[in-house]
Amino acid sequence: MRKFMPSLIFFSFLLLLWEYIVKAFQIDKFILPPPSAIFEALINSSLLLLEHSKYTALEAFIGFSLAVFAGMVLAMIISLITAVKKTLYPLVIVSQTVPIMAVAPLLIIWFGYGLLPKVMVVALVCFFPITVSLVEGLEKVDADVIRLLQAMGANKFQVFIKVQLPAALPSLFSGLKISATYSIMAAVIAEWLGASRGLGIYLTRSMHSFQTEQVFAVIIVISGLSLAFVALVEGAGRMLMPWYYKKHSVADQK
Amino acid sequence: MRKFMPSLIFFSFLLLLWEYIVKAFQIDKFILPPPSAIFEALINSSLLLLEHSKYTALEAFIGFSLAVFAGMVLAMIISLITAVKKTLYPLVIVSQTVPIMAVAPLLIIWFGYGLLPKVMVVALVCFFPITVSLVEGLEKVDADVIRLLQAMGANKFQVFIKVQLPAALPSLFSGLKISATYSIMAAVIAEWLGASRGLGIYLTRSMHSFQTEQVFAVIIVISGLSLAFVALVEGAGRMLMPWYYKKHSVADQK
Amino acid sequence: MSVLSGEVHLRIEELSKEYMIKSKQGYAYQRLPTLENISLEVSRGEFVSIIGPSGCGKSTLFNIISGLEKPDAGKVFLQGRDITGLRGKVAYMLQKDLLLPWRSILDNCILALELQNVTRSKARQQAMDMLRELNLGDFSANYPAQLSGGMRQRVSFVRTMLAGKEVLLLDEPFGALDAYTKSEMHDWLTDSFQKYRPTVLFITHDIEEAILLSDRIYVLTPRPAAIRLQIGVDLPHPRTRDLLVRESFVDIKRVLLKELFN
Amino acid sequence: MSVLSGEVHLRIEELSKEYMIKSKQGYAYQRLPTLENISLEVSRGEFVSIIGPSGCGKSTLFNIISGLEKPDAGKVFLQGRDITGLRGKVAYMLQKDLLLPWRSILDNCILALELQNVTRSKARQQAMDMLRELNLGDFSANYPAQLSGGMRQRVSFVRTMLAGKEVLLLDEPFGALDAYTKSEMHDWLTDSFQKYRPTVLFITHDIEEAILLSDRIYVLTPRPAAIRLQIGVDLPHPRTRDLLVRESFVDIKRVLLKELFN
Amino acid sequence: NNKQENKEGAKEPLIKTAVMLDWTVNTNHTGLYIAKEKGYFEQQGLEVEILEMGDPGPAQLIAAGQLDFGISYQEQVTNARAADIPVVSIAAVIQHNTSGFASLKEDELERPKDLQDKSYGGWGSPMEHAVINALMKKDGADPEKVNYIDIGAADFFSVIGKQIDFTWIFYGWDGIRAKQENIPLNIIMLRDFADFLDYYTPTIITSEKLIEEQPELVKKFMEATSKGYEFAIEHPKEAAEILIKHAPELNKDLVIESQDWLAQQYQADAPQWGWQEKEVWERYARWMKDQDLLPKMIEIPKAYTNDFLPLR
Ligand SMILES: Nc1ncnc2c1ncn2[C@@H]1O[C@H](COP(=O)(O)OP(=O)(O)OP(=O)(O)O)[C@@H](O)[C@H]1O
Ligand SMILES: Nc1ncnc2c1ncn2[C@@H]1O[C@H](COP(=O)(O)OP(=O)(O)OP(=O)(O)O)[C@@H](O)[C@H]1O
Ligand SMILES: [Mg+2]
Ligand SMILES: [Mg+2]
Repeated sequence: MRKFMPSLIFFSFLLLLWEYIVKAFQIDKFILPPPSAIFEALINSSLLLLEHSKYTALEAFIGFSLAVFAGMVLAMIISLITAVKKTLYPLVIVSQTVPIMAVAPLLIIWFGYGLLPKVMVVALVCFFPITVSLVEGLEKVDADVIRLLQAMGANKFQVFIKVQLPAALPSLFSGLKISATYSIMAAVIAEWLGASRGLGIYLTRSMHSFQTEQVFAVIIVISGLSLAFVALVEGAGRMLMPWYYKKHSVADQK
Repeated sequence: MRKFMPSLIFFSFLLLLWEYIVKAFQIDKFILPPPSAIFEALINSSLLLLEHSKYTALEAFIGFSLAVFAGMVLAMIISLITAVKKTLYPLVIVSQTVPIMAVAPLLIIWFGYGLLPKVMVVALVCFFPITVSLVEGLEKVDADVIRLLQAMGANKFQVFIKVQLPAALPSLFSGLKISATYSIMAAVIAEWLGASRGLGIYLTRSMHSFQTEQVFAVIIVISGLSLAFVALVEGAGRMLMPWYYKKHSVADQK
Repeated sequence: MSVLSGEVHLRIEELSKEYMIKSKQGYAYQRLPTLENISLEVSRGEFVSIIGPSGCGKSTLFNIISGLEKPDAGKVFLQGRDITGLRGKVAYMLQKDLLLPWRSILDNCILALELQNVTRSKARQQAMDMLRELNLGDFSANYPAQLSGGMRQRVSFVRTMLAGKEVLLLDEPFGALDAYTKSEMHDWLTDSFQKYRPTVLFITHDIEEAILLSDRIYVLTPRPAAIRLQIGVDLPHPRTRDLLVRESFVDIKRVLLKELFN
Repeated sequence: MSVLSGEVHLRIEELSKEYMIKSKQGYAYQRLPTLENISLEVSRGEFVSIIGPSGCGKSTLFNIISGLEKPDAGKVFLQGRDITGLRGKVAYMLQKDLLLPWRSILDNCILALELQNVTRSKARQQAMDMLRELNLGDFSANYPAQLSGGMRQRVSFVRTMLAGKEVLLLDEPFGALDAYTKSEMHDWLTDSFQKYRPTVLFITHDIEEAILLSDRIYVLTPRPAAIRLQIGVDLPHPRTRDLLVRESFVDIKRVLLKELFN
Repeated sequence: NNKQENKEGAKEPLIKTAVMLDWTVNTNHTGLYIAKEKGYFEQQGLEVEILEMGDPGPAQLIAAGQLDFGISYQEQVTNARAADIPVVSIAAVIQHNTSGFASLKEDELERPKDLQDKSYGGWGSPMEHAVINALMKKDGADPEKVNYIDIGAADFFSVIGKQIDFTWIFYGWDGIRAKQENIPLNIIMLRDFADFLDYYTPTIITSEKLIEEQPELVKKFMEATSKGYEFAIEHPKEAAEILIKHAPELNKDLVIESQDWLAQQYQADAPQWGWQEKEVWERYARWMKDQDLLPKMIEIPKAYTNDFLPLR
């Protein structure tokens, strides 16, 4: 905690400066609201924000989970079956450049309204970092460890379960963290395509009713949710990979 | 090239399947156009697409360049000055969760509808991967190499120029590649905020006049531009870091 | 070639192996003969070292014995049974410790047993016993990253021995350790092997190490590897560090130095 | 302690050093005495080795001589001048080759010269000359990753010598090489140093290596390091591999083994 | 008088200005493109950039001083004024509200009361509830019995018939499109069932500040724009071609037929194109306030003006 003190102090200073500038230059509230107004908006609409957050978080969570599932399955198939790797993996890599935001409106045409297209937008956004990081994790396992297990008589599946998968966990989790970072934003964008509730709706409504301080408030909520989600993933990582975080503690200097 | 044959064959097969399904089930063209119609649209509007692409590519390029400049300067300051690192870097990390898409509309309120806000959206999107990857690259330099140079009498600046910077290049370039991947899409999204030309405009015009095949065509163009941009960055990397790509060629087996 | 003592445990018969490698331009292939007609024998409980120049084909030989690769010609027999190309018949240990960082020391040790479908609790019991016996019991719950290089290599030994195979192939297990740690490891290994008496085939670059640990030493030629010489080491047991400067030791060393460096 | 020959080049006077380290819980600090009152001398052109148990403080000693760290007490003199805490006065080489992967072999060699503001073309000329002299000229345009470990370590030597400092501190330069490559390196080093005759202070764990290369050897105690013994090596030059099994060599080895291992 | 000024002005450098649309370019915007293509803007000494789509929309940009003109609609202007955003409507692009609730002909939804027990596909704005409530109450039906489903930005054609019985469309675009696709529709036009819903959409807006500081610029802009729309009214076919020339991505047939239909709608029964009536502004704002859609009542005379329409 103490580690972040300088940042917090600096950040507070920035807020004060911002407040001062807005006041000193009499900047219109709808152009740039002062932090105090944003804070007020945050408090005043906290219930409303909570309500909307629930939907957005739900969409993000389902989409993320779907991406985790699909990404992991695909990554495993890719790394277990060489033929699939050769045909599919280059396509997966190239498809990262497909603009998901441009495809999203089509998703609505295909899957209609409701939860599905939102979940799919989130899943598409989250899918690539997860798949690519897991494939890379599975690939970069020390070849000698694999040879060791083979010499012990292990088959391909055993090598995969006992070595490749656990070895790929740190890489997978770095992908998961990237995905978690973007998942909330992806849900918000998906809501722009059509929804009746969620932070995306709150955001556009605030924007269109000229309440810039609410726009900032919702931006803060989105950041906060994203951070919380990343922290959750990080926590899961610490649970699943104690060895990864426990390095150098006993017998460090014998 | 031969390496990608299986993928290409598989992809062609997918296209044929798609064509067949659309024809067989008589799917409406505006719901899912067949690849042939998309290809036709691509040919028919190639001049128009080229024209729009020019603007989008320009926005992306300027924004990307700005991000490279700003990101590199910030990363260097962060890694050279410990106090700055302590105060600024946590903020940089946290600010990655700020939804740029939600901030973008504010940018045009502040900076008007010209090139500036578009360039800024692109720059914001590109900024974080570049900064973070360069900081990480600069940090993970082998401490012993730094000690060696210090023992030779090098000062902090010389260590930075002669060791840290070149050692961080591969990491920087992986950040640059990520940024390049997203830069075109960022420009397209920025155009949605208000523009008179560019692929973003083409995209919405097509979408709103029910010409789904044109939507697909522009998605292909966006992907293609993104790929080209990434390839350019990769090429620059090969020029600047021949040693990184030249590993294991002479004296490999003595 | 004669059997020095007891029953023949591992026998290798006229192994030959050739690799095909890409030429520099990467278009044509080129033959790389690596093993040439290698025959050797190891008796039960015997410790046999193999020394030879870098890249002569020592590891290739082990890869074939362990079944990881197939020879072009020749056969491998374990207690008279042909095991050429079969995996899981002998225990193999490499220079790097190759411990799995996500498993505790104890769970690293039971890896081979797990693959043989021994129940986990039984395997753990067995591993714990051996760790205790070799004074590693205190570390059983730690992760590999928490141990020093020397300790990790000891655990790797335990894992190899726990595989339950009677023949151990050790490929330069001390190559990455500094001279001081290496010396400690020799003492530990001599102790441990006295307790378990496995049949060992041991690759090393270090002549002193070979003499100190072995009953017999094979010297290989440069690539393609063939057997240049075998020499019995008739020194008293247990062998301590003092031996290094004993006349009889230095005599063997002189022979080996001469064979290796010209 | 006596000067063995000629003028004193490097003199260390009663160095002491203590680290403060965090205790396991990370709340309190704990004193870690590392060097205790170390004095030693090296004459011009002399090759002096330092051996001692792992972690006793050998690298710490070099860090102080090179100016990377400051001693708690004591001084370092170069040709009678106090250089305590000054950097860039001696050349320092570590176990890892630490070549910069983005520089060609030639440009790696001129690193120290560059830092001394020698013009690049002049530095390159000088480096090229030395590389040629030491039969490394063919590799000058290659990148480090294209060379084997042994070759890289040779280049690292050249870089150290090109720093233009008359005293070289070598910290286990062969610690990471296999026994065979190490032996080749000894020959190469003996040759090279015969040409340039630098003053050398050399850390090693390998007793044979120390005897083979040195004029004199200091043995250190376990941490905190103090000088336990110094021994002169009175063997004829050039020293070849045959020496290893010569009586006089083995005698010195016997003394050192005894000092180190009890 | 005006023309002389223009000729002199033409020699001076053109004044740069811009107008931002409310959506993707469509036939509602034709007049602007004609004014640009035919050189009407240039005659007024203006160089006008036409910007498409904006999130947050032109109103804020104009209020922030980043933009001179924009296309908006009466609801937005009313909302903006209620939030003290000083934008002013300076012309009605179309005289009457051309939107309505569309359903498939076979479902026989002909009057507001037919909507009872049906499913509405909307985007979840309180405005939709208010409008549907108002229409159905007037027609003697129970508005509580409409099933609201969110379809967001999905368009009419992709959702109609799939759990959705009716949606809100603009006849001039989606309605024409349905006609072209041979999908027979019933459309309950808002203006046919409630006059307070016959509001101006779209309208052209600018800021109070611009009106105060550069009234000439506003005047010139409206002069050219009016000419553009008047041309569109006279020559719908040519107008369509000009629009297609500037936005070739659009569906050509749709543009031509939509243009043809809109030619009758731009001016309709008004004295001249762009004319706005106080009553329309008044009754709509009053209704919004009554429905709790406005935080406070606005000052009607400040919300719009006919002052910048050319004398006809
Ligand atoms: N899979 C392979 N394909 C092609 N060539 C190989 C392969 N494995 C080994 N070689 C080559 O065969 C030769 C012998 O290799 P091997 O690893 O058996 O030598 P080694 O005696 O163990 O060497 P070292 O002492 O360095 O461990 C080398 O030249 C090596 O490059
Ligand atoms: N910067 C430091 N801070 C705290 N303790 C240190 C530091 N550097 C070294 N030490 C400790 O000082 C002791 C001596 O370290 P040093 O590296 O000098 O030993 P060494 O003799 O070179 O060991 P080795 O033979 O392993 O290279 C060790 O216990 C080490 O952990
Ligand atoms: Mg080998
Ligand atoms: Mg050391």
